[in-house]
Amino acid sequence: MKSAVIVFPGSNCDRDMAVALEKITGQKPIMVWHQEYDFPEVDFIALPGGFSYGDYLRCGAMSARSHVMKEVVKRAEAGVPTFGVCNGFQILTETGLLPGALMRNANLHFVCRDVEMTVENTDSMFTSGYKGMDSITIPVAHHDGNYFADTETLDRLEGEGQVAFKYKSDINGAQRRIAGIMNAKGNVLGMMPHPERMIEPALGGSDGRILFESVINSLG
Amino acid sequence: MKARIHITLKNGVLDPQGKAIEHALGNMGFTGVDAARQGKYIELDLSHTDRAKAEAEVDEMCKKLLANTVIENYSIELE
Amino acid sequence: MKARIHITLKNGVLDPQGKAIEHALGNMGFTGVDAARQGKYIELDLSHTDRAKAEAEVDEMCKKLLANTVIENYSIELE
Amino acid sequence: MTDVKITPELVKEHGLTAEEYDRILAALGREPSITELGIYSVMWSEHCSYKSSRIHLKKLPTKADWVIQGPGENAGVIDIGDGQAAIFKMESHNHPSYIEPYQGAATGVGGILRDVFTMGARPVANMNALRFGEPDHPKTRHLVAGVVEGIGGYGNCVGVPTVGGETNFDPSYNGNILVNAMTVGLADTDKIFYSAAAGVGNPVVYVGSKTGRDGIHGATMASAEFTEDSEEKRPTVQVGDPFTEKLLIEACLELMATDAIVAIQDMGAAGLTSSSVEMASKGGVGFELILDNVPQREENMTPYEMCLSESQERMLMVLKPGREDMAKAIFEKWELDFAVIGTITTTGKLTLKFKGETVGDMPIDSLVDDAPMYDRPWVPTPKRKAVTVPAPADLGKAVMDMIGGPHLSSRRWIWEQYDHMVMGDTIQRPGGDAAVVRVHGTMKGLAISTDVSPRYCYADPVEGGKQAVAETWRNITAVGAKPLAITNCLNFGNPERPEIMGQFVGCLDGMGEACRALDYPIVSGNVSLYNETNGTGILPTPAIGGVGVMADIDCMATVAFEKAGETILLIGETRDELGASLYQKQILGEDDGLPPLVDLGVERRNGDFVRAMIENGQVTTCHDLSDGGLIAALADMAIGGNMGAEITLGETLPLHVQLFSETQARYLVAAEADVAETIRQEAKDAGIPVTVLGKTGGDRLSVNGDALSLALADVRAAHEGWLPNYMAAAE
Ligand SMILES: Nc1ncnc2c1ncn2[C@@H]1O[C@H](COP(=O)(O)OP(=O)(O)O)[C@@H](O)[C@H]1O
Ligand SMILES: [Mg+2]
Repeated sequence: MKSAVIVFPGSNCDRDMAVALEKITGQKPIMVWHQEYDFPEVDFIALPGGFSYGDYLRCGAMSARSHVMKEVVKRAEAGVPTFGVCNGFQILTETGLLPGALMRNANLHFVCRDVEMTVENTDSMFTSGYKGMDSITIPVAHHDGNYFADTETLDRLEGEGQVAFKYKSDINGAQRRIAGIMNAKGNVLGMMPHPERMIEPALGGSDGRILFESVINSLG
Repeated sequence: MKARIHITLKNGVLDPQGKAIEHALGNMGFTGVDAARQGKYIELDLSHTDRAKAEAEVDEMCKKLLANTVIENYSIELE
Repeated sequence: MKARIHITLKNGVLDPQGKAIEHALGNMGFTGVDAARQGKYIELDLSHTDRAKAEAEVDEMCKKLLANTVIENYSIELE
Repeated sequence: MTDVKITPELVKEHGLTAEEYDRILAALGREPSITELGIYSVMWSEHCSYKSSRIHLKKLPTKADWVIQGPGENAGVIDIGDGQAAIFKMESHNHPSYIEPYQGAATGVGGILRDVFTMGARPVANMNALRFGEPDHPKTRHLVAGVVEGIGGYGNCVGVPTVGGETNFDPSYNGNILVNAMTVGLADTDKIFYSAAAGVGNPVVYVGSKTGRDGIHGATMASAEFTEDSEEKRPTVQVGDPFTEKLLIEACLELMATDAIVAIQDMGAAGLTSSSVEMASKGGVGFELILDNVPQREENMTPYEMCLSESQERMLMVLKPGREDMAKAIFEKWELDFAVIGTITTTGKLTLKFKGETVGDMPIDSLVDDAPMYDRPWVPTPKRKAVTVPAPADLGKAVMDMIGGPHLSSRRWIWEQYDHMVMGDTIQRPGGDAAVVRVHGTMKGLAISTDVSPRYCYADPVEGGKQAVAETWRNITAVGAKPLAITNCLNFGNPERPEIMGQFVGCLDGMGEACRALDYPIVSGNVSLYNETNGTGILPTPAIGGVGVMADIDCMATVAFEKAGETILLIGETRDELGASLYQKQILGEDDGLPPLVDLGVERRNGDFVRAMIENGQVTTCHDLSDGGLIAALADMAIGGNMGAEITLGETLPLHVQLFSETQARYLVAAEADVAETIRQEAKDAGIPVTVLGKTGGDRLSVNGDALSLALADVRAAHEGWLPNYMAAAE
């Protein structure tokens, strides 16, 4: 699987994402600096976590307006699997590829810890490997993971199977405990937890690995 | 020219910062606060001379970057 | 009664957010912005009826909680 | 050269004594300009010149075969094998954090990160050693909240995991909190960068953020004793910009991968002044700076302000000639300022030009070597007498109060606000004895721990100094790593008081002794004096940050019990050592008697034994004993593994002594019965005291049947609950 990791000023999980992709796909991803928006074709685009532009103004706001994101949006709309983690999720909502917004955690504190989640839809290209698993554990590390959307949108997301993951307990105030959502086509996933941090027992578990493996399998 | 921009959360969007302020003020013994909301305040120094043009451009800045219109309202004053 | 509070960084205090906004607007092709500053805007709904008392109390809230007077200034409007 | 008249008042305002001013006159052969006066004042401040401590610091052991760079550079460097080096240092940001906890702590993290990446290292771990006033003090909660948020705010954004630290509460810190931050970085041993300038005519380059009027006189403030009204004066505090720091790290590392840099130094306390003076002094050259070229954030800045500004996120470099354009392109890519602001000269002077005029011209030697050095009078701390410490009225309650109290309760509320996993190499997360960070791309691990027991240092500075070093050594050992070297942050009161100076000298003596005995040299450090309000000093607090290495992260121990039915062993002898213990202070409200004796030979013998067991895979559950003694360690292990334990203690010592004694050089391990038996035999053969205490399992912690029996759920709730409940309570 050929993949690309988009790097913005202030991204800081770009290396983690690249390491995970290389370990799991056996292929080094290309690292795309935000100003080099004319990047080769790939099978998978990852928007990593971190604090692009320092999270100033709003998390992900400035990255979402960058040239490279125009290109990413184009490709995502054309069907390229696109995956945003944490800050990447925030960027995806800011560009409008995914609905809703991520607000300051309800208790106003940054939270870094393992969280248990349920996989709400195991039929997607990102989640098929989780079939049969009641709950999975993946760490979060964010200040603004409190998912918000209006009721209509939330109902639609749930009704159409676009909710990928839910926290088992409330950790940040997110509406309906939503941890990750997909677009209608199912080729764009944004989530707050960091699967790239849970890819081997030495890091505390391997539940995150399954997500990447699902994508590889779906691409055949 | 100066633009003063207020960005506030839309009605119905939960405001964790505002809630925390309400709570903290209550704890500190300030009893008269029924509700608190927190928003952003942005000042821009503009080199524009044409007021109408400035207004249109600042409006675009708000739409395109400064506010997230999914959850926020904004208002602009020029000075 | 409503209080509208503006909290801004003191003169000379580094404003990384403002700087980043300036930069981003420039990158997006908005050329006329010489400087940007970001502050906070807080609205309080008060149950006070006495204006002077409200003003004094909000001032205290700013000093004790809402503003960080080491680096921030604040201003209060009552409505 | 200047139109500001230098008056005695002005000299005094700059924190210089009349005698020190005379030395300036002698060095210059004329009156200084105001800019020069400012520069001398910061260079000769306690903070920059170490004038009270230098004479004693010289005595510390700083060498070993694996030490590549000891004290004197931005950070210490040790060889960790395979052509790799660990680079680390600890630094204080005490006063700024008291005045503005968020920004003070944040900029403290920023500063220590720069010290480490300046040397060519990629920062891989942050630690923080925090001391706050008593929980009931009206300011404490606000300070804890702000400091923790500030450390997280900066470290999380920069993307370096904050993997551990320590947190104490004591009334002596009511008006003087301590915020000590440590950074560990990794580099290749052949790509380490130093600060000695060289090459006459080479360009001096400024990179990073622009200079504003931030924290002017911050360095002298950090050396002045606090009085009640310094809170009122509200000196300008610096605001950190972690986003810019992140860009600066990436840009510097990118440039370091080329061969353009001759020397590099961050601009820390006293900013442009101290960085250029130090670079010139180390290289034995002069600097000529054109201040007009300094990137400025504010209008009409004077030379004085530019030289003394402590704006954050800035670096100074000397480049090889002709590399300016290439370097500039890198910094522009990262959207950072880049300016050539001067050249290296043969004059041996720091020459400052502004608007075509010379506004400063000072011999570098006079700024560094002529700085005053004081052998301040000191008196040794009087020896205490041994005391007998009585049993508690209610043993169960005492244990619960301790484990669920301010001193021993879980710090989860703190570390969950820190991203402790970013970079994908955190193998042992906060909550154990030492944090373990994998050396990226290898199976090696760096183990890191910060420790000091100020109670002991106060009771007996020499024993306390030894103990602080030994405790980091023990914590690193307890995860299975070999301790290699330490950094330190020496926080004390007013050195002009002989009792305080006596604490300082005593602690250093003890530290030195422990370093020598454990082959554990000091490679970097920092001194923070005048931590005093209205004449009351803090407890002497020489915080030690230790670093060790393990060859294989698969052979690592954690504190959590893993399996029911395992045998629990105590390695090391327990003596009646309740003097200056946490039990005595917290439960009995007294602080008296001798602190535990530190026998460094025993420490080393027991530690080497324990480490070998972990390295050879016999043991994966281990915890050292420290504050609170045996029962505190046992509770940690049970809570960590969510599994109870049942132990039996003999009758040689009273039960409360066995439970709470803080005798050093002890470890608890758990292993399957047959392995435990082997270990017991091996320990006996080696002459190491070893006791079989009991077994893991069940949902209670019980000691000698009903003598002490606590439901693990209650213990856990108390342990996990104290800090969040405290922080959530109304102001
Ligand atoms: N300020 C802090 N930041 C991060 N971790 C902390 C902090 N304070 C304490 N910890 C963590 O809590 C655990 C217990 O700390 P401590 O009681 O000092 O351990 P020990 O007694 O083994 O030295 C350690 O893992 C330590 O890293
Ligand atoms: Mg320990």
